[in-house]
Amino acid sequence: MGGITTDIKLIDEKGLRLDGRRPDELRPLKIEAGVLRRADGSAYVEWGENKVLAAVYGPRECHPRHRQNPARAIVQCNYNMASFSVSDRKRPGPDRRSQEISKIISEALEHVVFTHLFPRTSIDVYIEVLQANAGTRCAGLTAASVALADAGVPMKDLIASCAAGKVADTIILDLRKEEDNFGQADVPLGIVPRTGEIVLLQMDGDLTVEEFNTALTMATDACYRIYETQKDALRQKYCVSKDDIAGDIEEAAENIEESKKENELEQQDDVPDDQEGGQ
Amino acid sequence: MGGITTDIKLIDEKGLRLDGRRPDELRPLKIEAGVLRRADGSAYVEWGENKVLAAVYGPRECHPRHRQNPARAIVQCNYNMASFSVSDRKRPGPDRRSQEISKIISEALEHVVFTHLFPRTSIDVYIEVLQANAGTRCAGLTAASVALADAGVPMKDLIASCAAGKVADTIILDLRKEEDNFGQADVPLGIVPRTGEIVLLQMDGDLTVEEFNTALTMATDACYRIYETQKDALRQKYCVSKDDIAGDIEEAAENIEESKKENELEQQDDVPDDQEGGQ
Amino acid sequence: MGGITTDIKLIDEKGLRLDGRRPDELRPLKIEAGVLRRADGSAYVEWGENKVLAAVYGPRECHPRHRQNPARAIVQCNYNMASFSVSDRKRPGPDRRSQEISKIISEALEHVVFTHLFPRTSIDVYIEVLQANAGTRCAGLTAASVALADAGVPMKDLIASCAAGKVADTIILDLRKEEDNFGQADVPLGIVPRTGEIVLLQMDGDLTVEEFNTALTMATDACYRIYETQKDALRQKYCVSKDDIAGDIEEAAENIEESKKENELEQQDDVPDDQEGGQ
Amino acid sequence: MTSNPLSDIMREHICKLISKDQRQDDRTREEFRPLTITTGYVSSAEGSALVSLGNTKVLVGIKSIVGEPFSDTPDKGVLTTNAELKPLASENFESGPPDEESIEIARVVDRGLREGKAVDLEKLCITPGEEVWINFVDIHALDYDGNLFDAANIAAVAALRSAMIPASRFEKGEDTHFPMVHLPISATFAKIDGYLIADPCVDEENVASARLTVVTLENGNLCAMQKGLGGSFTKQEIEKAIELSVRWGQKIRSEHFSEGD
Amino acid sequence: MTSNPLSDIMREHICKLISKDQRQDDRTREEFRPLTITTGYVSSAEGSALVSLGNTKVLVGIKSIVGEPFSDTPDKGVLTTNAELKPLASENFESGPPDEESIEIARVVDRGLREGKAVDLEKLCITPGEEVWINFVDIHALDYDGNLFDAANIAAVAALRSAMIPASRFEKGEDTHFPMVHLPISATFAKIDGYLIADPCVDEENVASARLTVVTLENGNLCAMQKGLGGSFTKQEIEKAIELSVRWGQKIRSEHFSEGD
Amino acid sequence: MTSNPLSDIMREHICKLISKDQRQDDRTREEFRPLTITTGYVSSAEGSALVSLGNTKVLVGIKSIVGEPFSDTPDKGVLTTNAELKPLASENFESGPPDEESIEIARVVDRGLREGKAVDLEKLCITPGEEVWINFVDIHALDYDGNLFDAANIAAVAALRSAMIPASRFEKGEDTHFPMVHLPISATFAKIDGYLIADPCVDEENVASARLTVVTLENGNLCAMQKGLGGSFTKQEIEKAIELSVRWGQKIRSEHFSEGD
Repeated sequence: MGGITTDIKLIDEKGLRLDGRRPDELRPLKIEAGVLRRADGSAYVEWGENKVLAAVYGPRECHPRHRQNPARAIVQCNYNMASFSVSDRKRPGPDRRSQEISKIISEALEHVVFTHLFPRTSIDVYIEVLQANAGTRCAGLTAASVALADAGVPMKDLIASCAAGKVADTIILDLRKEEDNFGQADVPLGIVPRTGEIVLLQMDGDLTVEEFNTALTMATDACYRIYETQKDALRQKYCVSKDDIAGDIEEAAENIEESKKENELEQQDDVPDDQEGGQ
Repeated sequence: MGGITTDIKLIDEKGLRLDGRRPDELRPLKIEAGVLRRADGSAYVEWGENKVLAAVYGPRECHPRHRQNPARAIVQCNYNMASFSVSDRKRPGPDRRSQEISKIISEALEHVVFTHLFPRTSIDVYIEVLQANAGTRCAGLTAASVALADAGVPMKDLIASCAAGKVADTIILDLRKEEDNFGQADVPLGIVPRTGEIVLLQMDGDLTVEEFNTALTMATDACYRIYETQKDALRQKYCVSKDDIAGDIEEAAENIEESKKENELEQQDDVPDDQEGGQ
Repeated sequence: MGGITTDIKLIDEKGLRLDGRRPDELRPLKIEAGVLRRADGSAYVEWGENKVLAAVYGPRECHPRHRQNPARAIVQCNYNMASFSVSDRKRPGPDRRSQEISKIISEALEHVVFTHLFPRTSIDVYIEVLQANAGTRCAGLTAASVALADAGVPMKDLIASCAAGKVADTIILDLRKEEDNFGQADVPLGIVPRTGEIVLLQMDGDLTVEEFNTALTMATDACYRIYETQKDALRQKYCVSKDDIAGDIEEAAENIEESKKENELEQQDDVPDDQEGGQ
Repeated sequence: MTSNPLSDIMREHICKLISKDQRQDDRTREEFRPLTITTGYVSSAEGSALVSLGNTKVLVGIKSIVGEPFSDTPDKGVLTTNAELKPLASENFESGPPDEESIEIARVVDRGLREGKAVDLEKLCITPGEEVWINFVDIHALDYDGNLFDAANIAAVAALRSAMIPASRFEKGEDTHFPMVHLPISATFAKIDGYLIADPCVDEENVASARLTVVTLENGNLCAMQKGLGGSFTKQEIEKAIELSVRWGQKIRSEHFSEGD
Repeated sequence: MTSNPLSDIMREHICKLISKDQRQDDRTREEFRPLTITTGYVSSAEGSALVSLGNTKVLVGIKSIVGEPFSDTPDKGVLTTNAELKPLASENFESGPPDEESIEIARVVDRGLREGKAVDLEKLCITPGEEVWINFVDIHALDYDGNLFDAANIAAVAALRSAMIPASRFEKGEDTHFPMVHLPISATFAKIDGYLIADPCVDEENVASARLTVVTLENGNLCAMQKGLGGSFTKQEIEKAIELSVRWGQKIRSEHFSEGD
Repeated sequence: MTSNPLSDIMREHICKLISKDQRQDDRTREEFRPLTITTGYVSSAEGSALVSLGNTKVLVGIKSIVGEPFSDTPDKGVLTTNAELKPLASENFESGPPDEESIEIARVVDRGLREGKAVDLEKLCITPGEEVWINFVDIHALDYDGNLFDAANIAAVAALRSAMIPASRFEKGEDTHFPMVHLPISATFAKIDGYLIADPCVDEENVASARLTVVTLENGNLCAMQKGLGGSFTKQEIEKAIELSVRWGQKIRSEHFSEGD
């Protein structure tokens, strides 16, 4: 957590957040599968003010060779933030934070890919954060698993990912930037929805054990909602509009813009249902 | 172009330049082939205040392996400026400028080398700029093709290279440093003299299409003069003085010093002839 | 040498040094063999205020491959100072000094290892300076040869290493930090005790030829004393306490602490004898 | 680069089409692919543009900071261009520091902007000799189907044109538009089997022997040029390329950068 | 990572033991290895601690310099954590810049110290906005037998706790103790064959499917957590791990960091 | 390093010659190759020297800038020595950052200059604690036929001796000669088959077991020494090498660096 104090009221008298969300409300989320031509699979995620692109190449010959595993494929994720994705320009190239995120996302994805089917190969996942507003690792993991499915990589299930946290002594879902900077805790989570297995988990800040459990439950419930959006994106590409596979990212951006309000309304209805279903 | 304004009069009332040259006049040029013992081929070029050394190794096994081409040799040029070759010390190691120059020189040389004779190998060309005064990429390419010939690498032809440009609204040949810094345009050119093919071409500054065509013609003509000097250097080594192949670079420097004035006189006579012959 | 002038009196009226040593007196030295579990061989050296750890891995497959020698093993030493081993924090990673030291220690060790027995392999020696007070290259080489023996690598002999130097116009043995900083010369030496061969030698500062010869003799004599301590350390591990091979580095540190005074007394008796024996 | 049966067949196919003034995607030799420009794509940037040139997609973002001028231009802001050919965009691009290909693209885009005087750098000076705007033009290739040079150039021009100097964020007054003066537009050509073709796609690039990029200004003048690859051009081919470049530049400016836009 | 007969036998052996609540070194599943802490090991450091956790040995040294604060925290000192997995410590570690494994360890230790508010950073400010103490926590793995996370965390806490700010060396007054506030203690668990085990040794790490590190404070609160490796945890397993972590933290604090210590 | 028939024959040949006090190039064991020095070779440098030692050619250039002194020597200029073993000079040299061989050469040359007090660094101070001359001694190997140590040392000394401090360029007054005090000259020896030989060429280096460099001053004192390679020397060999080094140093100084020069 930023650990910086502020006068900003992160939760108002009505219990609502800076952007008007309820504590357990997600930011608007739109996912589109298959947005890039060249990659074997791809996905675009717009989640609040986050814009994230994921591309998959492989299974393909593993370079460098000494990383090859004779028994299975390795999943190599490369998470990168564009220099202009944040307010203060980020120096190009991997920093320690992005290397850590690349590692934990790789490990999470390895859990769902049937890696033993492709010995000695590598499955390369590239996550580009084009615009960032807290929660990019969850958005990246969410996008990456859709991209893997779009690439036709055999998987047990998708991974859905979302963070919960604590601001103004309240457990809330899906922190945006100010909530992350001035908040008290952040718990990014990634799960395999079909089994409920936890494949990504980090925590930082200050939480009692009870608060942590509440956050974990809240994030888990949200993952099930995200899972539905992921499946919709794949359905959209492979069933609904089979003859319109073109979908590129500007279109995605436009589509998303248009459906944002629609989405917000939808969500307010759907979410509670999903939440119950998820538990 | 430097794009810096100046009070210096780059062309005087008589139409002459800072160093007294006419617009279409080259700086004094001397080339010596075979100046290094260890390299398979080498050449030293002194061109105005530029001092450039080129060495060739190969065809030899290509490292790293993944760069090997099973059908032909690759030409890998490495252009480097010595830290002390310029007024403000240059940090050692490749910068973006020298990487770009290395690339375009490699590509130009590939055009004349019979690369298909040496599959899987690499022909390595090292260009060291010991003293720089504008025009080093042309001097480097000119030196490199003599060094390739000296190494006995089979080639269609040499490449001759020279720049034209614009200063004080006049199209001129072979810019020196002040003309480059305070000038309006620079057009480095490399051609295959026998065929007139253009293998290196860049341009920066501001030129009308007509001015560009004039500059191109002027630089092309000069390339034919340079070609003669290149051939002389090879004749000098392999015919004229067969029993004196020693020639090292200090000697070259001395020889050059001595023959500079001679050369300047010569040039004023020869150049126009050559110019006609070249067209 | 630091070459910095000082008011500190490096040799007092009685001819004694800052820490009370006579000119030809070593700092307390303790060596323990086999202090690390994971390494194939290891040694810990505490020498004055130097604390140095050496570990050996190999003979093992040589990486990178192009370094392999088909006729023999190569010895690759990596000397490293911990960032906190010196007063001003050292930036992590190899600097030019540590690369030079790594090279000369590798070369010295190659002389005593029967490298032809292990073609194509590499024997990797890692020296970590945990706390530094001048003389770490000698301490490192001394530790490394004990670690090689502990690893069971076949060797002609150990290498013993020690520096002599000059301060206040006096030739002295085994310089500590102030003597190195404000002294006049330093001569690190490494020898093969059985044959007297010199395998490591550097010098810097200002010495007449006679002074150099005196320093060389003084350092050589000291190497024989150090050799005894090296052999004791190996005896300690393999003979004296066969059933107590555990010895880890904290214990080493404690043992050393306890026996320091003992050692100082011992030394004052033993050293002159050794010195004679060594010649 | 290597020769294999499939690429030989592809080469044959492409050459045959070109000899009939046809292309894989139903273009003539001198035709460019459809272009779309989306500015303001990234709100965290001072300016940004997502450009599609056929299937090639490039995103450019501009970021500005306050810093010191170069000592030889104390009264001018600084423009720095970087290109990253991300492995996301093609199986042929690799992670790591920029390779010579991305460096060439960055430098050619940079040369076009600089020599074409796209931006009035003097208006990017805050206090001469002390504080100026340092502006980063970061080019990200997202989807690679050939001709990154032109996609990157157009995205850079569009991003700069849409950018606001973040003066308020740095407490240097009010945000203002970037001081754009000229719109240098690049046009790239490949030489295949003796024919000059405009705007090569990746399959065409793979069989091309030479490449030529020409950057032109509103008045039809040239401001930058770059020849690449191991082949050669004749003088006539270069003249032809210049003519097409001027026409393409005018078209882009009128269709995408007209005043009201 | 690869599969070979020997590692298969080792895996079988370890799993069999664990199913009977046994370990190679006579521990139960929930038991940690013996811990020893030697502070003041390196006199050239402002503080240092050599920690043995079973056969794993980690040395942490603290160095402080005077420098500028970050612009967004002008009144706070800086704490920087680096980990070097030296090839000295294991045949699996390589020379060179920190790899992703050392980066993960450094960041998890750093997160524990930072989020657990181990050090009062405001007390490390000399002149707000101008001079603060920049403190380097350098973690050196010396002998690797698994669970560097906990060994490094404890060594870092012990080194900081024993450190003196070198004010006199920098002519900033008298040396004072580091302003320690909390003692965040980390506990790491591995999942093997469906069982959760505490403090894995290297042979156990080699067969583990997942790893979980939990950092707790004196009051039983959580301040950092990190899941690693390609396996998964259930919610129940995480609850169990938290419970054991709180207990381990209290034990370490009372046995090694009690007041008089 | 590897053994092959050709190199075995070469070794045999060289050893046989040496045993008869002969060398490939008609030298005796203790003889150095002919030396030529061309100063002022590069006009863009403050000073430069091209040195040929037999067929080995090294170019050294000096560049100076104004900068801050080191904090522990506030009243002294800075001398920095770099060596680049360019692939131009030998098929065994590689592109890229300096390898351990170039680092060793740079450091031994540097040690000779520094310990031999070649330059009066106090005269390179402009304003104590604030501004001093930072001087770069850049060594470029151009043609490699062994013994770069001595060629580089002599080129560095000659370049410094011929250099002018570029005070006018930096508006710090008039240009003056570099404040040379001493001329430390290095002599390098190889041990082949038990014999000590002076100034090895590359074929001799390839079969040498050990190398010794000795740097001496005008008064016959020693200022630096470096033993290299996996072989050893006896005390007697070192004494012999010192004696020859002193003689070589005097010869170089009188033939190439006499007052009028």
